[in-house]
Amino acid sequence: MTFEPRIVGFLCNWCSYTGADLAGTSRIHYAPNVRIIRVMCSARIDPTFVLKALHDGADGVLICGCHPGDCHYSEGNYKMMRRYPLLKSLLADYGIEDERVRLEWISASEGQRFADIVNDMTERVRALGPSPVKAALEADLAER
Amino acid sequence: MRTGVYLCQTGTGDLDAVDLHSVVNYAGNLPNVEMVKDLGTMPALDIEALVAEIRAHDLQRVVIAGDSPGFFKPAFTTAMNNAGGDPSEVRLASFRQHGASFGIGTVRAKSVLACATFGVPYGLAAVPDTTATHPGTVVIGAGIAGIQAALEIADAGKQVFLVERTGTIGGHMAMFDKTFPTLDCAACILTPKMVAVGQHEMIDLMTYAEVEEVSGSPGDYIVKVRKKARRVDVRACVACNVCTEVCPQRAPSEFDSGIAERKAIYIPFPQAVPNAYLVDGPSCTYVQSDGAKCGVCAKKCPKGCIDLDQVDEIVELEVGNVVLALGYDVYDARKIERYGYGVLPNVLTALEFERLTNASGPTSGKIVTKTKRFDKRRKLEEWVFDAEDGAPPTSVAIIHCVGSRDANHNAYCSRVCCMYSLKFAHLVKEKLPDADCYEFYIDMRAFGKGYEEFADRIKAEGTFVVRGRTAKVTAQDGRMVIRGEDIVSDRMVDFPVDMVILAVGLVPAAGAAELALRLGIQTDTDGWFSELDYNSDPTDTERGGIAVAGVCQGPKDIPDTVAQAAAVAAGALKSMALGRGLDSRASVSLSDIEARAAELTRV
Amino acid sequence: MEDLKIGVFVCNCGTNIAKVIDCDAVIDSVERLPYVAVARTYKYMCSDPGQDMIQADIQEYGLDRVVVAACSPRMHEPTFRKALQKAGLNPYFLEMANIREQCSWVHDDPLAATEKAAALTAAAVMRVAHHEALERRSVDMCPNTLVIGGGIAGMSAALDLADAGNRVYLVERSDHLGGNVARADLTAPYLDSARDMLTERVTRVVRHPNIDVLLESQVRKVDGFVGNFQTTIRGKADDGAPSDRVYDIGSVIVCTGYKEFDASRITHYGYGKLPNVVTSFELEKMLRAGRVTTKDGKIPQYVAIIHCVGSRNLEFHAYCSRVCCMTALKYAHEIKSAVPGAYVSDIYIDMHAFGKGMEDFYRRSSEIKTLFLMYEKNDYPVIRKADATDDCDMLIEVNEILSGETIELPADLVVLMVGMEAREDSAEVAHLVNISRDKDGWFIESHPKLDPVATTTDGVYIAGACQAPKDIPDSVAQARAAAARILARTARGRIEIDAVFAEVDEERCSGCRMCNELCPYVAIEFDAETRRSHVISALCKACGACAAACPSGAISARHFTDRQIFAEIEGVLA
Amino acid sequence: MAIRANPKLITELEIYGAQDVSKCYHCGNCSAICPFSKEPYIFPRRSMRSLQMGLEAKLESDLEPWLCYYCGECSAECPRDAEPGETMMSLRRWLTARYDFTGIARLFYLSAKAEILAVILVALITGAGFLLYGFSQGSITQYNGPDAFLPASSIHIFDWILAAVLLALLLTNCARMWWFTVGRDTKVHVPLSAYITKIYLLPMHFFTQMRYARCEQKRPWVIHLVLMLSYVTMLVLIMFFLAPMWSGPAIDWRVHVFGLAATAGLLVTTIVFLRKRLKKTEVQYQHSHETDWMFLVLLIVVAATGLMQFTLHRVGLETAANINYVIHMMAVVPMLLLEVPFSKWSHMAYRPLAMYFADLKTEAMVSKEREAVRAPQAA
Repeated sequence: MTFEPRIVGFLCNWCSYTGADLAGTSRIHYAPNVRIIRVMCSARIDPTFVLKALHDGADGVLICGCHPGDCHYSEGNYKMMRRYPLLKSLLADYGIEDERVRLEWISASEGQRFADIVNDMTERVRALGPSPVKAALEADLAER
Repeated sequence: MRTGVYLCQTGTGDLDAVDLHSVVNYAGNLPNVEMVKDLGTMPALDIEALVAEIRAHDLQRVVIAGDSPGFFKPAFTTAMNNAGGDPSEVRLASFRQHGASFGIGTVRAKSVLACATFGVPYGLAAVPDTTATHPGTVVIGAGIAGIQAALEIADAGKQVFLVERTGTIGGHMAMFDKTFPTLDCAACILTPKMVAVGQHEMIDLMTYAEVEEVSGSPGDYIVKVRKKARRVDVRACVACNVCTEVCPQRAPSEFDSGIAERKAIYIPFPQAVPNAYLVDGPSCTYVQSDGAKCGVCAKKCPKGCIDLDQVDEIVELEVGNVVLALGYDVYDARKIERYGYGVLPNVLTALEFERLTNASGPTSGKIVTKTKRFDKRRKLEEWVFDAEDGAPPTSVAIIHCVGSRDANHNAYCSRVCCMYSLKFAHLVKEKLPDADCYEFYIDMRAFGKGYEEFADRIKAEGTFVVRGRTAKVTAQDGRMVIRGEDIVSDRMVDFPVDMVILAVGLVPAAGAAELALRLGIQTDTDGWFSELDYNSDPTDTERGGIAVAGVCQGPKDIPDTVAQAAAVAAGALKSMALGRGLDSRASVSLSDIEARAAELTRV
Repeated sequence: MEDLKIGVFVCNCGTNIAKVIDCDAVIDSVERLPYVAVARTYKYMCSDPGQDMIQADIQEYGLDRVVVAACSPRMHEPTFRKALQKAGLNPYFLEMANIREQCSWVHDDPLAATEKAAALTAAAVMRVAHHEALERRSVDMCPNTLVIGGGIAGMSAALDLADAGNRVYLVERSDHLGGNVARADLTAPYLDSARDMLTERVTRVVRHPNIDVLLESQVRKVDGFVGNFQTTIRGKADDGAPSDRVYDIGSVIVCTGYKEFDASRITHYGYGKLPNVVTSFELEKMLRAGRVTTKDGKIPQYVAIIHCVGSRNLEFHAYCSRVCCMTALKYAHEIKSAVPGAYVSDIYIDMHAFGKGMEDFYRRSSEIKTLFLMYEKNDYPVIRKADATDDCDMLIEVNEILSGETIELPADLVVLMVGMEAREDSAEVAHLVNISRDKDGWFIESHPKLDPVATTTDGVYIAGACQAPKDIPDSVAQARAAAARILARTARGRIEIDAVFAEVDEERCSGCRMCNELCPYVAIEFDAETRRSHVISALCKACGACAAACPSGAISARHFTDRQIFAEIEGVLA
Repeated sequence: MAIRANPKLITELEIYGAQDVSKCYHCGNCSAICPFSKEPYIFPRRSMRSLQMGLEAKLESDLEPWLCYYCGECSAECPRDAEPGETMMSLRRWLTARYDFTGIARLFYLSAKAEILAVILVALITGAGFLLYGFSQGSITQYNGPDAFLPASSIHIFDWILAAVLLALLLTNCARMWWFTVGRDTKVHVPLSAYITKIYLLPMHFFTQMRYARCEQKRPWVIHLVLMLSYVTMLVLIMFFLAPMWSGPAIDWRVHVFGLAATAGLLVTTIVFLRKRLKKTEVQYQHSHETDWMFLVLLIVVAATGLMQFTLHRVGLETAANINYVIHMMAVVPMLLLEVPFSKWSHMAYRPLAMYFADLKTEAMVSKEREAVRAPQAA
């Protein structure tokens, strides 16, 4: 059977989460692999959340916020934008593939876009296979 | 003070209700008035003659009375100065400014004139008494203006009845994709407000309802509202969509401004508030057949919240304040045959494009031209938008001032078209970078905060901004040819395009005129509601406790609308804070005004 | 953690959820989770029987946490929170799992959908275990308001507030009220009397028992937070010596207006050198005095009006000053009236006749034979002295767009329509009340469409031309809007503060002050003594940016704590 | 080089009928609607612009006013009611005055009185002259024969003299027109050869008025064409075919057919135009200048008396015929002497000329551009 990746999605309450709801109300179907966690603003997303998710067995992490300029808190998404490259470089050091963690801007009217992104990411992560973190941890356990 | 009164009219027709003759006679009997002279309409004023007259009567004050006397003031000020008098003693008695273009014309004109001769501002002398004011407020129309006004008042813990004609709140703004100049998405801004309204404990939301009648007096109005039969229990409905799936009847979707279809039972759009369905009588088989046919939705509804036999219901609301936020309709582009709207399939109105480019629209935001398709049900060929089959346009023309700034249509400027047209250009360029995009304009009215910068940005993005209005759109081998003059580069425009977007102007909402009549408030010559004073009181009206917000008072963009809607709340909250609000201006009698004016001159 | 009792309620939403998701399977999977005391499904949880069921179970099983797996929390969270409240439970002990919009409606494979629904529900269960009881608090709202600026906007706001019975301190730098409007004689587009309007306003303001007009005064300091500010105002006392006084206020409205552009900065116009080149305000003076003449007292035959002086260009200000076009047309009419037979020309870029009555006013201006010449942005007309042989004093060279010709226009008097500029003290004022300015120095509203009068500092509002160029009606509307905001709060007497906001654990705070800079609402204050930061909950909007950024993890965002989100992560991946 | 604006010109043009030009806000609608508006001759907007700013020299050298047939579309669709069509008409009147070196045209346009007086004066002189001459020659009761009141032969000589004078006046004005519009234009040089090779355009424009046919409504073109052709037919008949008729006893029936047809054409079209101007239902007939009336009145009188003339002497009322003829001449002479060179009628000559010049200039410009393109390649 094909590998079904597990992806954790952190969505800001005002644009992205509403956009995801719109995908639902518009009955736009997409891959069931993303599990959504709601935060008030993408600026709330602490890099440790991402690490935690990967540690606990997520194969990928999707971060969504309002489009630049749209932030409900005027510039929270810019804060995320600045934080993101640091996070990526950190992950790179851990040897985690670039495509496993992804930042996207989704507005409240972009239900379709949200669905497309979820599908696309699911495929990419599926192609990558299970997260190396998981394997590493298991190996680690085996040693003890 | 020895005062001379001159009557001068600009002849703008504002004064049909005023008996100038009796005004002249009245002026003659006012204290201190040495002379009264009617100079008629658009007099060519000879300043030297005026100087002589001022000297002859040794006038210390000159009052110019008329529909818009300001147009003659500088001549008199100069004359006064040349005659050695005090130029600041030239006073205006503007009948138009103070609402003499109304039933009470003559009396109003007299009182305005009286104040001017006393040298007292009319607004200071003609202050109506306060009346006990009921704490409730009814807001008519739930577009962004109505929503804002309702929230502002309700947040103060005051009861608001929000009456909306359609099945959902949100108005035109809910249909938009992006909003200029920040390009943030309309839904992101609006939906939180809509949800807030839907959940606000102080707002009694009445959608699919219309105001039948408003009776009573300032501070204590009885508003009769007809709750049209929605045929769906709003509270019970969970928007599960089963009814729509089974419904056999289709009709053009109002929310998608007709470029897509909806069922006879439908929800205007996914984020509608209330998030519940409604049955559109005219397109419903069951309703049209008086219950003989169909009715399948009612049978299939899992919560049994559909009652197809429901009838209209009349409710009476007792309120102290009435807020008018009727909004607008767009100009009917069919009236301008030269643009071929309704004949040429790919000539769109602004609202149609707004839906076409909207991510939640029928093509989920894909900009395509219409494709021909045979409708089996109706047995006819029709042009429809199809995200799959539709080809993206290689060139798009946007025509400004459609129905605006035109003596043959609407003479006024619709204020928002320039900017939303520029926004369209941006959206086209964003989604179809290779497509050519042309803007044909007369004046680029980018006046607001960040607008001019936005206009510059659009030009930088490669949109061809052509000064010169196109006069014709004609079909030519599958495409359309537009003809116009490119004034700046001294050329004739004569080339083919695939899509034409008409920047249609704004017109007063259907029924606004009747409502104004019923409420006893004035409208201007274009049909927009008249404010109490253009400058100092842009939100109140002649009638106490009745205020106007948003476009129904005159075309406005969203920021200006929101500001004005909030301003309306100030008036309402003021009256609630004291439990008393101002009476109608007409309630102040001429004699009272004379007395007050005289008194004010003493202190 | 003490022994919790969690109730899980899975909604079928008719068939909306049940059609795709096996709700019983979801129940089975969550029943095994710790603390779950009861788990049920029901057709419509949001319906009254559904809510009754929840309340009944809370009583029966003594539940202290509730999870509802149903539609989007954006739809029914308030509904279920009310239900908990009715059952005597803190409303924040609720967590919803969105298994409709984000599950049953978007997935067709029942197995996968059910698995996801179970995971989301589990996450909710594990999260809710860490929920804390939160109370909506409220702070006092002082009904007094400080209005900075005695122009038309400031006076309008003051009157609305005072009429409603609130005290207003109206602070004005100069020795009189009226601001820039006081310099005008008539207003566009109806040529109504500006003077009458102002007299009416000023009279009402100075006579109003609830308004303290503080002329020749300046705001020195504004401390505190929404509803509870103190302001120090330096004014001249009766003896003339300046004195500081402190006032308690609940809100501030900034209406500091604008200043006119200095025309001499544009060399092409020779303002200051050519005697008969005047600014719009200088012409206004002439009109008020009834003496429209050249410097040497002659009656001008040719009058030229140049638009967009300092506005809409690269060198000075990119923005449009919004009012000049109509004012220029007003002058065209006034000059034709004051000097019959004069030839008036308007040299413009675009005619911004956008508002009510304005297009008609433009038409009228053409009808009285005003000559309109159009020039390109940044391609300034050039004014030079005419030769002795010419029948005019000056000649204006314009690259006229509508004809494509370079035109030489005769003029005896040239009027420069100077644009609006942010006042030089705007930075000072912004710092004083803690609001931000855009690149042009205008104050920034909290949101151009959602909230054009509020600022990022709660309780501080802006109105009139200090936010961006505006004409009188728009300024008045904005001023009244600001007043409405304040009235809404004073009407309630207290300000409700959302229970969800950030908190600083002062034990762990290192006093690095990183959060102070980060907060867009300046809600985090640094206490110099304790060398710790703390959150002014009244100002916090709960975005959580600070919590994410705090290097020592001292800041926690209520209801979105690290612990809660970690639990949720564990849940979705369990 | 900058051009001096003259804000006063717009007031001067009011007398020529341009009342609303100041209302124009330059949206370009009129130019876009006009079927003739084509580079390099884009109008009416540009002409309105030059007029608003008082660019006299430019207006004087413009051919555009003559390229407009006043179909009225632009005025009907104008968003500001600025009457572009009427403005072009007024400019034609103004140009007619400009081309005319005598200043008579200007006088006529500026004062209706002057025109009427002049017409009456010339009419009276003509009448008096013919009567004196007639009585000196024969008896008023005699129409033909040796004792004829007005002998055909001498009348015919008079016709030729009149024609000569008329031609002289017209030609000088046309020459001035050429100088203003083509001759002194430094930007475009029209080679002599072009004048000759393209000469056929002149008669073509004159007789077919094919451009007019491109207007949206066709009727005005037809009526206009009929009037024009009838007029010319009459002229030709009188100048070249009347003589043999008088001399020879046998009357050539073809001449009569043409003559009657032309007269009918004149009468019908003139009446049509008169009705339009009175009814004012169509834009282009709403603003009539005094000269327009004079033009039509004279024309109808000439046509009517001409027809009467034809019948009277055939039914043998010779005295009446003679008197009628004098009246006929009293209309003909002022018409030819005053109206044709100095007033509305001159457009018969100016318009085809303008189109001929326009074509030549366009040609010249195109070839000049071609040169410009070729030049760098050569280099």
